[in-house]
Amino acid sequence: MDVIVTDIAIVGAGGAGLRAAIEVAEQNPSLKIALISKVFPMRSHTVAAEGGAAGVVKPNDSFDLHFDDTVSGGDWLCDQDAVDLFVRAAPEELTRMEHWGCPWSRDADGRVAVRAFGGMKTERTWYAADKSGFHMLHTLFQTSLKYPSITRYDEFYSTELLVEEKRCTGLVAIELRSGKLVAFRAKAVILATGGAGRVFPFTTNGAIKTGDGMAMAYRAGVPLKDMEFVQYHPTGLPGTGILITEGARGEGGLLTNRDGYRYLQDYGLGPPDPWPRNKAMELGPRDRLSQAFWHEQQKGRTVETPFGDAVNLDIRHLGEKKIDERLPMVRELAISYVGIDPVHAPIPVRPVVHYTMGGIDTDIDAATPLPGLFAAGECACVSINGANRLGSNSLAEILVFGARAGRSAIAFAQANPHGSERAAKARADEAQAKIRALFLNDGTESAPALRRAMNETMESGVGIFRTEESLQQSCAVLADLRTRFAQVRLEDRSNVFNTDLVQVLELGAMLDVAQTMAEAALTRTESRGSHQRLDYPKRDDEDFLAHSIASYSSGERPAIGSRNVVITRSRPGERIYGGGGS
Amino acid sequence: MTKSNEPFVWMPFGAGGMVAALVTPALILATGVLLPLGLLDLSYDHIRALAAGWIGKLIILTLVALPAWHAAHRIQATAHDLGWGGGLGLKRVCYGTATFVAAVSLIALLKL
Amino acid sequence: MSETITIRVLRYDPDKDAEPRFDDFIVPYRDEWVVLDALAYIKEVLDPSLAYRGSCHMAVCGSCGMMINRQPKLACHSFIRDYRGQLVTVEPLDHFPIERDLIVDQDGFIEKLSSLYPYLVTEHDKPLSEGPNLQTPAQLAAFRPFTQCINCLLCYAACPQVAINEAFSGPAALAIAHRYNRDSRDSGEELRSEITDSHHGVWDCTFVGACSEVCPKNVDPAAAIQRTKISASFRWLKARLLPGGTP
Amino acid sequence: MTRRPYVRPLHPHWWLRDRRQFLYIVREGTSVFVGLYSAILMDGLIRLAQGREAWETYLAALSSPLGVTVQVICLAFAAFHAVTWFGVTPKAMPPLLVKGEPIPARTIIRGHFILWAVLSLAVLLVLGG
Ligand SMILES: Cc1cc2nc3c(=O)[nH]c(=O)nc-3n(C[C@H](O)[C@H](O)[C@H](O)COP(=O)(O)OP(=O)(O)OC[C@H]3O[C@@H](n4cnc5c(N)ncnc54)[C@H](O)[C@@H]3O)c2cc1C
Ligand code: SF4
Ligand code: F3S
Ligand code: FES
Repeated sequence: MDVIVTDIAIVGAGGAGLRAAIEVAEQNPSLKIALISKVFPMRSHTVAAEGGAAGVVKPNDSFDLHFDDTVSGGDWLCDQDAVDLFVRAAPEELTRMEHWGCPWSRDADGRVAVRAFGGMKTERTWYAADKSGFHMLHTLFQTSLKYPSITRYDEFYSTELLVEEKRCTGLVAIELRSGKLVAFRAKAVILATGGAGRVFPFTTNGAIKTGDGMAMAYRAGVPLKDMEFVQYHPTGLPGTGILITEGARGEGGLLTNRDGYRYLQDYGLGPPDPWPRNKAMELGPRDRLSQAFWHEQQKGRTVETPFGDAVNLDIRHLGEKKIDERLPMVRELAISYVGIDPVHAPIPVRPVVHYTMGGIDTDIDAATPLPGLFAAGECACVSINGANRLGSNSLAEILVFGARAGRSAIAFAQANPHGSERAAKARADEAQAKIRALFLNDGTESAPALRRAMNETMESGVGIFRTEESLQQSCAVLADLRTRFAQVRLEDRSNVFNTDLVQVLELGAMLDVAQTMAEAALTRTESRGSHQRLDYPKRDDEDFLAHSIASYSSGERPAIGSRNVVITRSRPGERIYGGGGS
Repeated sequence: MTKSNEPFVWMPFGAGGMVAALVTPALILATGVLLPLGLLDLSYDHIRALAAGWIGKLIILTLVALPAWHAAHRIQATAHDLGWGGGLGLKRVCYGTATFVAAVSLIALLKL
Repeated sequence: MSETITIRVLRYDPDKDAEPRFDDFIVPYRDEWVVLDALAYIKEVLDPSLAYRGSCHMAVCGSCGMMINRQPKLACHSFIRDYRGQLVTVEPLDHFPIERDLIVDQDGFIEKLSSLYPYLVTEHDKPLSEGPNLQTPAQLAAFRPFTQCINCLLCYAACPQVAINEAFSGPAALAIAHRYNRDSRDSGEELRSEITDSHHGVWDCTFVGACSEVCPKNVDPAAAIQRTKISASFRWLKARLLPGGTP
Repeated sequence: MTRRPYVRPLHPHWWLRDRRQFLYIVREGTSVFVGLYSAILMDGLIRLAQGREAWETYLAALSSPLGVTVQVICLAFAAFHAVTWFGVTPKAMPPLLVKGEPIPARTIIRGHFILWAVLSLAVLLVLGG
């Protein structure tokens, strides 16, 4: 086994991981950084984000307004100190991206353009056509090449953290091209491994979003927070789950049912102005829009497509020129994957799993309860997203908290020595033994079958609407799957690029993560944001104005505790959208 | 990394390609098709007159030498592509021939 | 899932195989399936040892470049319906060392890209307090096409010069260098010219043009390289003809 | 370790396996004939310098069956060269902006074809006297 000694190890080279790495390199060039990622950095799923990143710039906008939108959008489950800090830092971070060359779209006078986004009161979403995440990721990746202190370990799959005397001292990863296990000894570790949408069958998330970092932290004793909150995006392409950006609605796209009726007005989101009105109708928040779809489906008013029920997203009235200029990718995707040219016909869309609000429990400095371990990005829960993330907040979040994680890690690494080499080796040997066991034991359970069963039970029991019964059932299935996973069979026994091994390990991570989602959802007997219980349709601030905290108990169901939400100035109120909101 | 002197050969190559594209086909049409068909009369006096002045000489030299250089550049590059030697030797032969064509043409023109 | 298609995949496992071989798989498919879906089906149902890369399924992460019927393509953007009735041959990208099955070694590209200063080079660090730079839509349009590269490396597989001249920087890396050179905020062209103007920079390119034809994002690296050749020629002339220019 | 990357050598007939690559080699191959024709022209200049008689023999050679055959082949390749050359001109020059919008590639290519026609006509007129 190889041992690599570094000062700061960062797992994940998406937006959050790269931002953290650059922050460390800029603030303290003498610190050695190991940037570890299971895919090349520019393959990270930040690449898929289309719409944009939120940050206050316009003179008629303010931090307070961004704060209010975020907190009410999150149904008051956000920690308000974190949101405060976030909205203030976001414009700076986005400006920094500009200075690094990010090709933000521009107004005629050369200033950065901003667009409207769901749940946002005014235009504050910076965008680079409809490839915002792509441009941010490539800008960050290319900028990171400037710093000699960053050493990249591309295509290293991290399996577990090294913990010594209640402190994180590194991690273990498999070098995929050789199959070798490598121990990284670090003074501080940052997890930036992204979300876990893949626990669901129908998702906008790429194949790599399997919640590995969440599971690594969880198994190391760090709790996962608010895992029951899973965001459905209202406009995914049926069949593939490919996302049609919210930008399409920001530009004026309309949602209609089978009768051509703008049904959102029936769900408290009206009035149906012909033009886009912020926070109303199509620009309402994602949870409300996805829930409205479900109701329409129950009423039989959705459109049937070969790939299941859908509603129509109509952008025809924007005209070909504007569509090509502002939404070229939307057009390209619709033509390729559903055979529809949105210049001439509406695009069929349906809600699709998109984002995990919950994640590794961190404070506003990105520190987890485990000293030496930090987390940022979608894998973390700071929590600024509460019960429902507003679109375009997370691209800003990965920058703001990626940078903060970097700074916190510097401080920790400067104050603490390395852990002991012996302990690291011993832990790494254990990790090695676990993997070797997979190679040597002939398991009986098929990984794809377990994964399908997990996907099915998550969709049927932990979907847009949940009940005691559906959740009970899913929890039972997941517990069973986890037991069966102990007998999983590794089919491929080769060393080089053993992607079967990776998938098995990812499945293990997903099962842990799925279990925390279902169990936390079962415990939360109220409806809030993206978590909707048919049996408890009302928000219950008395008992549940609190984060759920899922802690690992080996082999068993997670223990679900709770922690109060940090409230500084916004008392829970009603979430008002549509005409009532303005 | 040192900068390459390739522009020295590349610029005339590009110019030659342009000349070969814009003018050479018409020239071949004239000498290879219209002349044999008797549709064009390239009399000694007429052609000499064209090559009499400095400007005429210059234009003719351009029409001969640049395409030759263009050809030389492409031939050595393609030989390299196809794995046929393509070393310095071949480069010398190709550019040498093109230089020779240019020099002989120049001398001939000056003798007129 | 009524129709089936035969997919012939190049296999190579360095633990077992002396050299690559082909395996045939019969795959039932649906109309919206792309080759990447077929590979996922093979891995899940027929042969779990198949190794390939792929993530986003939306032609943006650049992971899934491979040769499909001898053409460099994104597997997530090649619809099986377009190959109806044919044998589909899937191989790893040409001109790269094969690590295993459809996975190639891309380190060479990353090194070439890294050498080209692929980031904004400015004379001074602009303080954040000054806010974002101004850049008009026209200035943005001047380099925007070259920002679209997803590093899928289809262009490297299409370009014979990449195979013939190992050290050639190659189309995508040069297109990205050009992207920064054309950015109104950048002043790093001189720096980059050390590499772009060297022999294995733009001059290994013989303008085959295949790179631009196969590019799934219309980046047009061929144009980027030709334009760099022109700038390089001007720099060369300037260095020789102008007083103070260093030859 | 067990990592053992396999390098597939470039196929010896790589340019025959792919239409695109084949057309590339043909395009480059045109230069042989462009070069050959330059040599023919050089020969003409030598003859011209040698005097009227030498020039007459040269013209006769051009009009001989062999001369015509060679030149017709040259013409075909030169025309192919011209077409492929014009086809890539938009890529080979910096984008020209008119009122902030780049001139479309099609227009640039068309412009070259028009210039080609004009120059060809001019050449024929000048030679025809
Ligand atoms: C289709 C789509 C569109 C979106 N659009 C928007 C938008 O418009 N605006 C917005 O604000 N947000 C948007 N989002 C959300 C946003 O893009 C993500 O939340 C954000 O990019 C996450 O970034 P990240 O850095 O946390 O993770 P990622 O970019 O997912 O990166 C995770 C990194 O971790 C690495 N990794 C994971 N596991 C391991 C392991 N075991 N070992 C080693 N490395 C590992 C991966 O290789 C990768 O480098 C969108 C999301 C999707 C899916
Ligand atoms: S230039 Fe095009 S083909 Fe080449 S890597 Fe970039 S996107 Fe892919
Ligand atoms: S295919 Fe290759 S030779 Fe040049 S124009 Fe493109 S890089
Ligand atoms: S899977 Fe991302 S580009 Fe094909």
